[in-house]
Amino acid sequence: MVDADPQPTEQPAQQPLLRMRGIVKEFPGARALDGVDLEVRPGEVHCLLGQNGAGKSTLIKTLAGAHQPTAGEILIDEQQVTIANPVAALRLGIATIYQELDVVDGLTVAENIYLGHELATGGVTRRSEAARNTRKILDRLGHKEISPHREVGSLPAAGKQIVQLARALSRDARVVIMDEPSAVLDSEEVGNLHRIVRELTADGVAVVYISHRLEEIRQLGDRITVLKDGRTVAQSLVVADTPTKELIQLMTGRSVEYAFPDRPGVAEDADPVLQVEGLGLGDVFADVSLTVRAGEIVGLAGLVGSGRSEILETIYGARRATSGTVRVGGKRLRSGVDAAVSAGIGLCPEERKSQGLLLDEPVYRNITLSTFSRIARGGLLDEGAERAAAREQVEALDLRPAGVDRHARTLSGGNQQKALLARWLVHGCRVLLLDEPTRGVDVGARSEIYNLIRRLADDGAAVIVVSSEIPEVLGLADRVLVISDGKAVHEGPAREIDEHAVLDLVMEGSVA
Amino acid sequence: MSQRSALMGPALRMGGLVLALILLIVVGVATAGERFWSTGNLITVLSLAAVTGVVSIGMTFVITSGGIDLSVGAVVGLASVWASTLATQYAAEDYGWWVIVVTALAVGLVAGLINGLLVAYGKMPAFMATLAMLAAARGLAEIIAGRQTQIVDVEPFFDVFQARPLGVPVIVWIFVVVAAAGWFLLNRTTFGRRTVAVGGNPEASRLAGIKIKRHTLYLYGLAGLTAGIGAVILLARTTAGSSTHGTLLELDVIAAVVVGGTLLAGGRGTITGTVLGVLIFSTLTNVFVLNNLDSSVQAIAKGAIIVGAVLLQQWFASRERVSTT
Amino acid sequence: MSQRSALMGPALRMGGLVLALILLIVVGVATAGERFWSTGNLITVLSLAAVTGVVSIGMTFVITSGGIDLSVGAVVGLASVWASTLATQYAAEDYGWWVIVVTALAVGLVAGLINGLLVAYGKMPAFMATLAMLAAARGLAEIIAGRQTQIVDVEPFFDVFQARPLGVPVIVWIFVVVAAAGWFLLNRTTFGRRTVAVGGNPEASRLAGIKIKRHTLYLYGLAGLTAGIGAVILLARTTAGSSTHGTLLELDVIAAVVVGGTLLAGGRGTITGTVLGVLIFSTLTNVFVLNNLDSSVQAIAKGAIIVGAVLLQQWFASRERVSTT
Amino acid sequence: GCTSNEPRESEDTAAGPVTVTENDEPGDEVVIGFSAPAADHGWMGAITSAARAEAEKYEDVDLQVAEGTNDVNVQISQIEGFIDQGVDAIVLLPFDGAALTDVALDAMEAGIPVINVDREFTSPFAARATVLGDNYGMGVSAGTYVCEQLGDNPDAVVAEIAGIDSLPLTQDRSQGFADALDDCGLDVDARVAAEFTVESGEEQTANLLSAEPQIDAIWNHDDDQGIGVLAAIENAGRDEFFLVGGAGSNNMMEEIQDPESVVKATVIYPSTQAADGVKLARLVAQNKTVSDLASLGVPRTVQLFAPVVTADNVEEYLPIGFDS
Ligand SMILES: Nc1ncnc2c1ncn2[C@@H]1O[C@H](COP(=O)(O)OP(=O)(O)OP(=O)(O)O)[C@@H](O)[C@H]1O
Ligand SMILES: Nc1ncnc2c1ncn2[C@@H]1O[C@H](COP(=O)(O)OP(=O)(O)OP(=O)(O)O)[C@@H](O)[C@H]1O
Ligand SMILES: O[C@@H]1[C@@H](O)[C@H](O)OC[C@H]1O
Ligand SMILES: [Mg+2]
Ligand SMILES: [Mg+2]
Repeated sequence: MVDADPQPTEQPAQQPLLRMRGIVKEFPGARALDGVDLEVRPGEVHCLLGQNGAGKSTLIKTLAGAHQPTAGEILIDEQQVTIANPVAALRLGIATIYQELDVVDGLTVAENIYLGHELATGGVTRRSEAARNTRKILDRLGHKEISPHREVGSLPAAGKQIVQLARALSRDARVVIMDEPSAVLDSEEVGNLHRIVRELTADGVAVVYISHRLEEIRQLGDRITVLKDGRTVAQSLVVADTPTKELIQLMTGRSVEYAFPDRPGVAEDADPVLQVEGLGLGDVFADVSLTVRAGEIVGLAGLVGSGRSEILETIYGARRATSGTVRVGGKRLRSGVDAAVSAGIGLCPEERKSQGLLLDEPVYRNITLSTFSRIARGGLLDEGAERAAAREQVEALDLRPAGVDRHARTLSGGNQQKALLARWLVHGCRVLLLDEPTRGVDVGARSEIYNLIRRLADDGAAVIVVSSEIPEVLGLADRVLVISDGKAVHEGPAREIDEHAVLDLVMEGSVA
Repeated sequence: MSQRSALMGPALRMGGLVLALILLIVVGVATAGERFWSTGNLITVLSLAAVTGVVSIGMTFVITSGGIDLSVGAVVGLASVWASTLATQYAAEDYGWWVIVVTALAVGLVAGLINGLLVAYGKMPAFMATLAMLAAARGLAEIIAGRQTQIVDVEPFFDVFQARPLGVPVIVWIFVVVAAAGWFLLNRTTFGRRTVAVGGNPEASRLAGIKIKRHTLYLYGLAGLTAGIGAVILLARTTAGSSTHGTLLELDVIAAVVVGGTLLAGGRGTITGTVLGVLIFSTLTNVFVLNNLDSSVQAIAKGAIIVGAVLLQQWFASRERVSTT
Repeated sequence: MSQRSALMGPALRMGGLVLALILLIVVGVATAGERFWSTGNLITVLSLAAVTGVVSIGMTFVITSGGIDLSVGAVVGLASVWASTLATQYAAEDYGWWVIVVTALAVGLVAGLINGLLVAYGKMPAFMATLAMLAAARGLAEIIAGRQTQIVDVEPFFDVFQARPLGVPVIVWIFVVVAAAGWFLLNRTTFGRRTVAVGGNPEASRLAGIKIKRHTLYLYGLAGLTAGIGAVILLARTTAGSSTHGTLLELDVIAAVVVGGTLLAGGRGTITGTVLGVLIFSTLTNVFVLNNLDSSVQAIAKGAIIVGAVLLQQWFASRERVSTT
Repeated sequence: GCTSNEPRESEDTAAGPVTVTENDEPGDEVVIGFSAPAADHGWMGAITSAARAEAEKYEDVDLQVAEGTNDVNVQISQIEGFIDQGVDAIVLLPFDGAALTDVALDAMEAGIPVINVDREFTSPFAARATVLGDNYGMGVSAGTYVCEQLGDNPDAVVAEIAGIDSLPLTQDRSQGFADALDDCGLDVDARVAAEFTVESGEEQTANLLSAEPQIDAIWNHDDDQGIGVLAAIENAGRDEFFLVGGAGSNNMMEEIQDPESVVKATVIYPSTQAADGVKLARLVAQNKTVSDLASLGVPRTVQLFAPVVTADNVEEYLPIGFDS
């Protein structure tokens, strides 16, 4: 069907709200978009699908006025328009929620929402009116509890996402673009988000929705446009008529089994590599105890903001524990990241860009960031050996493009994630802590990463995985800890629990 | 809770400053008694704070936006010289004292706008652009002044600026008005909120539709303008324009702003803090002079105060963070 | 291709600097002929560059790591004073000239380490911590010197530091050696790599197991150490220690480093660029002196050069980005 | 009436007609290198202009003026440049005498006579001749004047507004002042140091006046900063004391002429000393002799007189005043 006739003809009468034709975007160094077509109707949820680096974000930034297309045309109500800057886009009724959390920490919730279109009289802000409106919008979003006067910097990631959503709503847009809005949300929040999207479409607003979670697209989307290597490979497929397998085929050019690797099981007598006892961090979390044996993957499930990242960071010594101990191979760890690293712990942090990568350094230096001293001789760098070690991992992980002298900035999200994993592969880890290892990673890369994690465990590493996608935790881990509100409310084999049970536990925990 | 902490936060942060100022005042009273705690002396302290104070208000905006302006001292010098050339003074005799004021403000504004152009449109790091302006403005001021101190002879100018309504010198009033206006501008207007936004997250601000280049241009213009006002105050106080006016003023100003709690990295600014910072340093100088203490010791004390205030602030900030979680 | 671009990039970036230097040399030859292009004058230019040059090497590390050190000039003054007190000189007479050298280096190092402590462990913004040190070091230097210039009378010291092996003054050799060592340290050692990493992304570096606090401490220590070396050179050149030595040196140093292409925001540093930056400014001064030009005009030219160099660099950088495709 | 210490050899630069002698006949062309600190205040500006003006008078003098600088490192390189260039003589007003001694020695060793002006070198071999203001003497003159006015009142409050405190010359002046006051049983009750700038003069004085509610006499080291000092006095509305200036600027002399003004005197610190230096340099380079002296050759040291200007003799000194 796709190959035969990409133009769906079911509703020929309806005039598209937005049409992009032959969009080309060249960056110095890359042709990000190479002739993309997109057509969006009022009141629909139009999903954009594509692997990491396919050009989704670039396309919507073009639409939002953040980038200027090199060629191609944009039509609104069949009228050609130029979108010279973000203001122009907003004026045309296009509001965008960007992939990065684009909020200003030092401003309040209300100020963030009205940033750029402040309610003001002669430049003087009308603060109470802004607060009132903000309260209304937050109420609509189901987040009454967030005060309009709260500084956004004090909100957790999910809260910031809500603020971004509220900002888009405040604009009275005709088209709302959402670039991976669900990436930082937990399942409950995602449900909430979907409800809002449906409300919007019911009002005739079109939503362009980008996500790597295919189930989500199934639930929410009306039609799908698939991008690959900067081109539209399929336009406006009707979701209901298109099987997932076909989508994956379109995106990746091959068929990928979206499956978790086998769990060989951990030998009863396997050494406990990581032992955490009574670990606590102020009032963030308390009394966390867990043991990870060689070859075992332990998953931490829970809502966003439940303290999972903090648990990993505290184990890693990046935060100073207020109670408890961490042992690796029986030896107690003194605090500090360097102690953890030399004891053989590695952490792939949640925020790749701000916490993981040196964006303007070559890939190989990113990969050897925790090992270059070891590779060096007497303080003298051995860049040849570093390149060789990096190249080995780049090939093993199929990191693309493969050149190790490229700057990390020029890699797509999924490939950046692989580079981070490669860092610890070169280092060799007894304990690997992975925080959201597949966030924003496309399906193809995702199963590669799953396999990689399993392989590491099979080679004797003790692994802890944090993920907000419960199926991922359940599918990948041997054992699961459910975290709620800074406490472990359940621990048990992953096979013996399902998504609903986890959610129930989480809810109970947070009520208690 | 979040409501309360939003209000408590700044108050707590100010705590350290108020404490420091009170401490200094106590030391002043203890060591110099009435010589310190007299109306006359307090007015002296405020008068001496006026130039630094006014320029610090402009600097607060620039730093809040994530920038820096090293040229303010040199621009004060240049503006003072330009506003006191013979030509300007003749014009002031003919048309009125305001000619001097307008000249100083215009020179400051233009210098500031050039900084802004270089930073916003030339994409130069602010440190470098304003360092270049520092050198160039001093050079130009020397050339214009011919290395002479230019004595101002326009009586009506002094009638206005040396007056003392309600017993308080006009220049102190100017400081008060500029500070109040700065507070309002930063906290109650779109301009101010956008300044914080640009400093906190420039990319997000751009995507929200803020014309950050233009805004940056205005910010440096504003800083230049306050330098112009500073020049007027200096003219009024010293009765003369000189290319050496404002020497090293930039360091005092930046110290006051940052000690006051504005983040050097941008994204958070406080006018109240800046005013407190300015008062702390001018009280310090005063207490030292009252006690006939050496300026070398004073330099050391100044260093210690900077360290102490910043560390204290961080301590307050960390307590605050704990209390909100 | 990417290999080549990795090599071409810096070369292109240097292009602007080399061009600027050649331009200045052409102007020098055109306006002053042999008086400019003589061995004697070239050595004068290099000798003049030695202090700024040596200190700039340390500063390159600090700026590459995302920091700044405003105190280097004051520390040069303090170290020169301390290394030339009577007590030090007596000890030098007794034990050898190296006592002076060790004292200067030790004072520089300790001042730098204090900066480092404040920045790394006190979490103070580098700008503020080193501004405080600037004030304190000057004050302390004045107190130690008792406001007198301290004449050095230790002949063996001068025998060593005023010698001219191969016709080139020892202080120029020191500059050459420090620059070479700095280049090696930055580009070929783990210390250098850490510096770039910390400047590029401190949080990522920390999470990768780099001890960023300790490293920061070392970096400011290094900057202080180069200030100590600068003090030795100044002692050799002036035969006297003074609390006014190094006044405003920090601005020249920072200008040279950044004009040289080291990113003020951190993450990229170039010793070659720094050396070129230093040479550009000292050649500029020399050309002006040879032509009896006004220092005011020179200040303006300096401002223009800063602006021109930074803009040119940006132009080269943007071309480079295009050429890598 | 008032005296400073007795000048050993004095050249009458204070006033009086310019004497034209056969020395002024053109001789061999001489290139003279001139270097001085940055002309960042009137006195120093006057120094350079007077030197230039003096050189203009002689068709046989080519004066190479290096840019003024307060950076000893740069000033050293200027002298190195002069040596390299092979000038016939150097007139050097060093930012810091001690720091420039060594390079001056180099010049002398290279056969280039150096005339040292104002701030003295630390080695007698570093200069062929030295033209000195008298900093200690300046303090003594000011102190003596204050004593004369207040001598009968041992409780009198005397304040001092010094110049840049880290310069040796400031220390000398303060020492002279203190010593002279000591002779009549007075002392300095309050002292602040400004920076030879108007702004710092105003700031320091404002604080000083606040600190001392009742003052009898103030000595201000420098008439350039004096503009700020006077402004502060005006701003504070104080006039219970008299002020003695330093250096001898035109506008202080005008103040002295005004009976309403608190300024009663100023101590001359001749801004013509570099001009004298140029004159001597020419003579040395041309192998001539100072014509009013019997001895052959230019004298080693010329120390200028630091007289006190008061309403009584101000007319006489106005012609040598300089503009701030
Ligand atoms: N600023 C830029 N400069 C250079 N190239 C860029 C830039 N932005 C994007 N690109 C190029 O555009 C391509 C597409 O990137 P884009 O962000 O649109 O991918 P995406 O589909 O959003 O991927 P993801 O699913 O990982 O978010 C990248 O592979 C890159 O080569
Ligand atoms: N300066 C650049 N040069 C080349 N490509 C770039 C540059 N900046 C960004 N890109 C490209 O932009 C694309 C998007 O980058 P971005 O950081 O948004 O990652 P992403 O792929 O969207 O990540 P994720 O989906 O994991 O959030 C990447 O594919 C990257 O290749
Ligand atoms: O400021 C002047 C100083 O530089 C000079 O040396 O002596 C006279 C002073 O007034
Ligand atoms: Mg994307
Ligand atoms: Mg998390």
